[in-house]
Amino acid sequence: MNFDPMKIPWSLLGLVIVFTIGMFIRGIVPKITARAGMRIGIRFYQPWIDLIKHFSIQTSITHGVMFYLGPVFRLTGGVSMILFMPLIYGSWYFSNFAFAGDMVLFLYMMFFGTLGMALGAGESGHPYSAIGVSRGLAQVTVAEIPLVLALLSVAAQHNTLSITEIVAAQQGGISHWTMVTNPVATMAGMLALLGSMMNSPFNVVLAPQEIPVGPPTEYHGTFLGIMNTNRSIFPVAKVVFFMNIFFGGATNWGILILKSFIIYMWPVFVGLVFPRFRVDQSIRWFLKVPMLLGILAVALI
Amino acid sequence: MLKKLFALILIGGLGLIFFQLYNQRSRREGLTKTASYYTEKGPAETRSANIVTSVVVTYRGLDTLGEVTILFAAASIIGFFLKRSEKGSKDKTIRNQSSELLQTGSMLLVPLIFLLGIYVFVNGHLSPGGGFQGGAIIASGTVLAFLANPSFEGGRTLIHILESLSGMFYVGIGVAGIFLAAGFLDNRIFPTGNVGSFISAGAIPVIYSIIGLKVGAELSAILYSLRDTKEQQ
Amino acid sequence: MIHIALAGGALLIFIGIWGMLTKKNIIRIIIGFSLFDTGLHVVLVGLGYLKNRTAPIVDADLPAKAASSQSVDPVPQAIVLTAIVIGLAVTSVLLVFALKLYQSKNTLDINKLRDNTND
Amino acid sequence: MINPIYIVAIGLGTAFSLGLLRKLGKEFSFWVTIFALGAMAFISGHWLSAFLSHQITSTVITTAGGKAPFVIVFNMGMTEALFSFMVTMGAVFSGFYLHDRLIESGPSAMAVLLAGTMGLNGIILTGDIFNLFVFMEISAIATAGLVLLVSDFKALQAGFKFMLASGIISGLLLLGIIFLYNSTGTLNISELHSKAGVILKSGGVATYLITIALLLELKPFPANGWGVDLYEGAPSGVSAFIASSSATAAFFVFLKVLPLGGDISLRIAAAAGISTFVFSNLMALSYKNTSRLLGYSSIGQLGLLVGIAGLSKHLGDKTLMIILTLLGTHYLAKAGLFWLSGIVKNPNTDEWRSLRKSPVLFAFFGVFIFALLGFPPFPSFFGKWELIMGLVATKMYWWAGAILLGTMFEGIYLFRWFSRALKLQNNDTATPAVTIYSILPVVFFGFFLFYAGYYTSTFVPALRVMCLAPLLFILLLGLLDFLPAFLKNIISLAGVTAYIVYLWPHIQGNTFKIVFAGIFLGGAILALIAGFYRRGKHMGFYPMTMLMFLGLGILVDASNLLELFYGWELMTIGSYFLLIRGERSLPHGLSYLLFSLGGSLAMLFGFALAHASSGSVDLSALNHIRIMPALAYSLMLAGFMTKTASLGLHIWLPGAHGEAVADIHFMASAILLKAGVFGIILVLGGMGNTQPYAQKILFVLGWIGALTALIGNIGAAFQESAKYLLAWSSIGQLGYIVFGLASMTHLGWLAAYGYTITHFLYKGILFLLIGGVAFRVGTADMYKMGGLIKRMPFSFFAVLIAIITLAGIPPLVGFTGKWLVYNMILSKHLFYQGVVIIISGVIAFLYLFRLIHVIFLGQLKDRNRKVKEVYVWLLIPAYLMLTAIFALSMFPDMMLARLGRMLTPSFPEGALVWDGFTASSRYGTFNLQIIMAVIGATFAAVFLWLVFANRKAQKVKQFNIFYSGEAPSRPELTHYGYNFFAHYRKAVGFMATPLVTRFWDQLSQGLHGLSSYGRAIYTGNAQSYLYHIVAFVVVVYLLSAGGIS
Repeated sequence: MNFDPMKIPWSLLGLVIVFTIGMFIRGIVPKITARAGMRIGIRFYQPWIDLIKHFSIQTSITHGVMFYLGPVFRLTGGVSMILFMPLIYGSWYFSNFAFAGDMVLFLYMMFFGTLGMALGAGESGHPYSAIGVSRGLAQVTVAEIPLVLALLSVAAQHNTLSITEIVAAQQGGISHWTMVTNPVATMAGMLALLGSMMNSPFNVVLAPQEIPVGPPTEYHGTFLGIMNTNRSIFPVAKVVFFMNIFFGGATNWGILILKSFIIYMWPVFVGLVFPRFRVDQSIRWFLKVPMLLGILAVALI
Repeated sequence: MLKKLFALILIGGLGLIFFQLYNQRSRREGLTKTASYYTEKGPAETRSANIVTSVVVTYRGLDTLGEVTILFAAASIIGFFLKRSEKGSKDKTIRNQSSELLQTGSMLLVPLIFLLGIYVFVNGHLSPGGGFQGGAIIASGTVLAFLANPSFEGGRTLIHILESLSGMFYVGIGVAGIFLAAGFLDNRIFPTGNVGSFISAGAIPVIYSIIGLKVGAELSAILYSLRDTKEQQ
Repeated sequence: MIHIALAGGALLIFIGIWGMLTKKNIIRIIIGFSLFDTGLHVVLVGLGYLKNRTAPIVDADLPAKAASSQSVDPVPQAIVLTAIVIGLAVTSVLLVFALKLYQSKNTLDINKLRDNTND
Repeated sequence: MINPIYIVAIGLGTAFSLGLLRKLGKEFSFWVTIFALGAMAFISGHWLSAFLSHQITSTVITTAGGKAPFVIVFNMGMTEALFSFMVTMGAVFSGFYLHDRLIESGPSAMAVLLAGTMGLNGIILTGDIFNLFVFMEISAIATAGLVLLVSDFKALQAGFKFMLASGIISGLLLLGIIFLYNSTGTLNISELHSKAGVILKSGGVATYLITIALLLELKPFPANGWGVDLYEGAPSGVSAFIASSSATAAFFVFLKVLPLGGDISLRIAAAAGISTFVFSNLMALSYKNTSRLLGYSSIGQLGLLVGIAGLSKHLGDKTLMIILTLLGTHYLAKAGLFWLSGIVKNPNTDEWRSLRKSPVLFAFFGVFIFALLGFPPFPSFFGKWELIMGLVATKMYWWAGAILLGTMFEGIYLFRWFSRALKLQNNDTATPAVTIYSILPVVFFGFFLFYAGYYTSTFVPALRVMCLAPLLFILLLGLLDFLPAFLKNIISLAGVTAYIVYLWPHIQGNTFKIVFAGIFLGGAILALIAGFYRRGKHMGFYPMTMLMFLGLGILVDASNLLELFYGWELMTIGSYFLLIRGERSLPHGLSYLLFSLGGSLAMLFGFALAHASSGSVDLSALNHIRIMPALAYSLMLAGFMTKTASLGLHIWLPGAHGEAVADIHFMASAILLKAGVFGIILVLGGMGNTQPYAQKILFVLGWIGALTALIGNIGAAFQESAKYLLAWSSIGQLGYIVFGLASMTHLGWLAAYGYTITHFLYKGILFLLIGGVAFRVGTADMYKMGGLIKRMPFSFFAVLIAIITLAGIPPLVGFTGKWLVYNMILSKHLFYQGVVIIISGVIAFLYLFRLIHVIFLGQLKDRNRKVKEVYVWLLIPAYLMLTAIFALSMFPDMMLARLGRMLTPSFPEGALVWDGFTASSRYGTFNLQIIMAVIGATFAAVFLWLVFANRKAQKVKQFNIFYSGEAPSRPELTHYGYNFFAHYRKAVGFMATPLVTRFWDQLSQGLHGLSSYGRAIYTGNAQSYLYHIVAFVVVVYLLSAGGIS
């Protein structure tokens, strides 16, 4: 398949929709968690307000080129992930640039933003940034194990790495979904998802409630605005990816919103129930049940 | 004790080897091919009445040259070894002089012993005996001289000159064989004469005399070196 | 005759080796070597002996023509002559070594005459 | 022709006359002695040259004018002439060397030397077995005499033991001789040879006694305590004489008499010889006294030769060549080493560091050591090669294995000695005092080793002359070593360029060779460009660098296994001397050398099996080996994997590379390791994947690759030193390559090749620049750096790109490697290994981020505020490689499609299909250009937006950060860098436990324990040694009694 310039506007439209979904979810989720904690919580449009605020603050500080580029890398990573993702199955308009790559591209694209972000944060010179990165990297190395095993299992099951083709193979009812045809892989994958969604018990990387730790420590104003934009895109991209791999994909925007919302809520709910792990604890945890499930998933192919 | 037991076992093992050796030996009635050649052709070729001498000096002359060399090497080693390690102590050991009678008597005997030695080696091609036997007799004369007079110093230089000269002559005669006769140490560089006469067998008596002198000189040199060793208290 | 010579030679060899392997005093060890050597010489000569034959010297009793049929083997005799001298030289060098060893360590015990400075 | 009897006549005549010349002074006597020895050497030399030019044939020279069997004869043939020449030349030079001692001891000592040399010549020339005995006694007594040139107790007791032992031995010999005469009726050796039937009937035991006595003269294990003590106790010049001349003669006579005993003697010789070789070298492990080491080594070498003589039936007409090369090398090298030990004086191995103060002598020290161990270009290399080839071809596997094991033992102590001397501090030692007398023999023998190597190689048809030409160039560089570094750099560049020009027509059209030639020689050019940053002279660097690169060049150019091995060994030597240049690289350099040696011995055995099954040494011999293929391929793989530092064989790498400086690190990691990949590709290409054994090997290999990647990357994450980090990272990266190759699929090999190329590029950048940074900062410890992006922006950018490529993050070319691995895993269902590989890739992020963050980001330290950008000479090659990365990222098909075309003939299935820039496999697709366009456009858009929104942003000071109201004032407090992954270590640190290191340590301790245990034999007690001798005679007799008629 070759590049068609008409893809560009449609892809951008898809991006905007995804972004909107992301902003929406990010408004709803704190509300739900607050309610679960017997609090009132924020307004669901609070993320929009924050975003406008961040972008309207004129920052006049930079720590250097890499610091400057960090958020750029971050957002580029998130946006590219959407652009390489077939959002709506069967739709030419919203299949984006999926033909340029496959599952492997997606997996490695995830690191593009992470690495750039980490580097940018690094240049700020703040030790907490570096500590956060170090924790995040350590955690991701093990969270990837069940994920990779699960994905290999699914790819072997469908004999393809192409996301589009995996979705195609799941059409025709729930009984064709990977969730049903390969439940062990799905379980392993979903457990792996917990590790990358920055929710408790695996959110020591950012440690959101205490002193600001993690890559964004030194970022503010427009920089933070860009990163916040990414926060509405990147998780959705991941969720959509899981939806495509395990839950039959989506044939229209409604299904997409529904499925991605449900998948998004899974780590949120887990986070509500379980307290936070230290990094070494979470590493050990991933090396137990999730990894065994992953191995089982591969073994059953 | 264990060591001795092991030694016994080992000797037993050697005994086994020797026994096999003994069993395997060929029980010949006549001479070997080589020996037959020596006994048949030896007297004719070398004109030496003593076949053993012809073998020792001519056919297997290189052995003999080697053997002289060994003696020479031993004497040299003992010489430089003892001399060098004694270097530190210049003081001469004072030895008790023996009685006048003994000294005089020995002075009488020593030349006679030397004469006997010379007789033995010049007749080596005719009778049992030869250079080594003669040389050994000469050296026994030196022993007597030392025993009778521990500070005996006579002939030291002569010994060294003899040692060198006789060796060089030996080699020289051997080389002469290449030019004048059929090969190294060939005895036919001189007229060979008749078997049994005193002047016969070509170079054999000459070589045997040289050997006699050489052996006598070497052994005496060893005796000198040993005599010069300082006593340890 | 030959058996006696060979057996005697072998016995001397064994005694010599016994001395070399068991005696502590190096002078005795050298004597052992000397015995060993002598035993060899006896065996050498004994092996060349042939029954009812005479020394290989041509004279009135042994005409040159009869030499090969009536004399003993001259080769071992020639060899033993050389061997004896060699043995003498070796023994003399050994004795000088013994002398020097004694002078440097004041003992003749072979167990004490070794170099313990090996690392 | 001059009658060889004059050798005897001159020797003896001069010896006898020295007594008369006493008056003329000792110096005069000395020169007369040397002159006489020279004349003796001239006689045999002149026979030798006549034989070599085929003017004459072997001659028998009779004495006493009689007929041949009845008088003593001298035989003069080619071998006799050669051995006699060697013996006498050894005496000439040892005599020359012993000048001071001979003068001290006087003419008698000189006469002893002359007599001894004459005796050795007689041993070689004589054709009479009793005469042989006489000559042996002469040389024995002379040897005992020469030992006494020094008069310390050590020499005394050594000489005494020697006399006693040789007394017993010659007694047994005499007994054997007389009984053999009794049964055969002759003493003439040629005649004896023709009487095999008689001997068989009635001379078996007698022959046994003769054989065993001559064997005992060669000091077989364990009846050799007296021999070792002799080597140790004798003055070094005399030891040299014993090791070279006496041993040569003794071996020759053994060779001459051995056939008398028939098969059983051959078997005894083989068993006794080889076990002597193995055990002497094992025993030597626990000693530090150099004379003793050399003694064990000499005994071992002679044992090897005896063993070869015993195996001569299997080696056929190659026997002589093998024996001559090994003996010749031993002769030259051992004499040289003993002479050197006399110069160094202190017998402790560590004290040889003082020798470094005379670099020429030290260079020869190295030459001798490497020659002894059979490295090219020395003769023993060819001998060792033919030996193992011959043994394996005749199914003598155990013998071959034992010989290789013994060589390994020998390598351990010789290399330990050498490398300690090379690296230990020597400020406190005095410069060794040398005189013309001590230095000339060493230099002469050292140069002659090279010549002998060249001469031998002219007899080896498999070795083309182009394998030798580079050595001349290196020699030239060695001679020009006094020039400043930049001139030598230019010369080296010219040399590499010339070699490329030569090589190009040979490899044109062969993608496989072009890839590796590009890495090796292109890498050489880059490394040499980087080399311009060096100031001063940099002695010794360039010859060794070129040795490595040209060795690598020969490796690529190799048309057969011998050339391959030749290049491999040259490269090993060169690289060792590069790696050892680091400050604390002593133990690591040593372990590199030992692993390399072990690896090349394993390879040698593998090659021999290949040769045995195909009958040729062509590279095609590697295809489908039929004889013990599993063993053959495993050994070859193990050999090559010592260079790729695969798991189990990797422990040398971190230290060796971690201590190297920038451009050496680049050569060692980015280039050198690929030599192993080259070899593995050859082997796997030959092995194929159809046979059951091949599948087993590939399975294991795949796991080794995967676990290597894992352990390497985890290891890298925990390093504090940037260089060690990169070194561990190399281990991991090579693991990917091994894994890819082990899959034996199109995609796997494509990935492996891709990794080989890209690893060269990105690791090249990292090694050069990180090395350069470490050089500027003065430390490789990352936590001492920080914030260097401000000082070194160009380095930062290049490192950043390299890291992105390494991590496999799109859109750069590294991604293709990851993508290929995924596809390969799916196609072969290698899920478990695959996950390990993939996760290793993720773990790579840990150390990559740490590397760039802790060095370039974070807080700039006060002491680094003034550091300059990395040398421009390091940046130039780095940016060249950076350009290559970008080019490959834009046009990955340039690399991958071409490689694919190369692989299709061998792996037709599952090839990557290219449609424009879209590559697709059975499972997926990628189009790196579209990916790059999308990412690039997004990046540009976001960036422009940010620039617009942030147009007023200004740079702020370093400490202008949010820090809980505190104002941090010291960068050390706010730079998070030390123990960066503490939590990770807590969780998975157990995987970084150095189990493999422990394994090798234990093995080494075990070996040394065994060796010390064996020391119980060597009590130093003369009487015990007599026991051993007698016991040896009895036990060997009993063991072989059935065979002795």
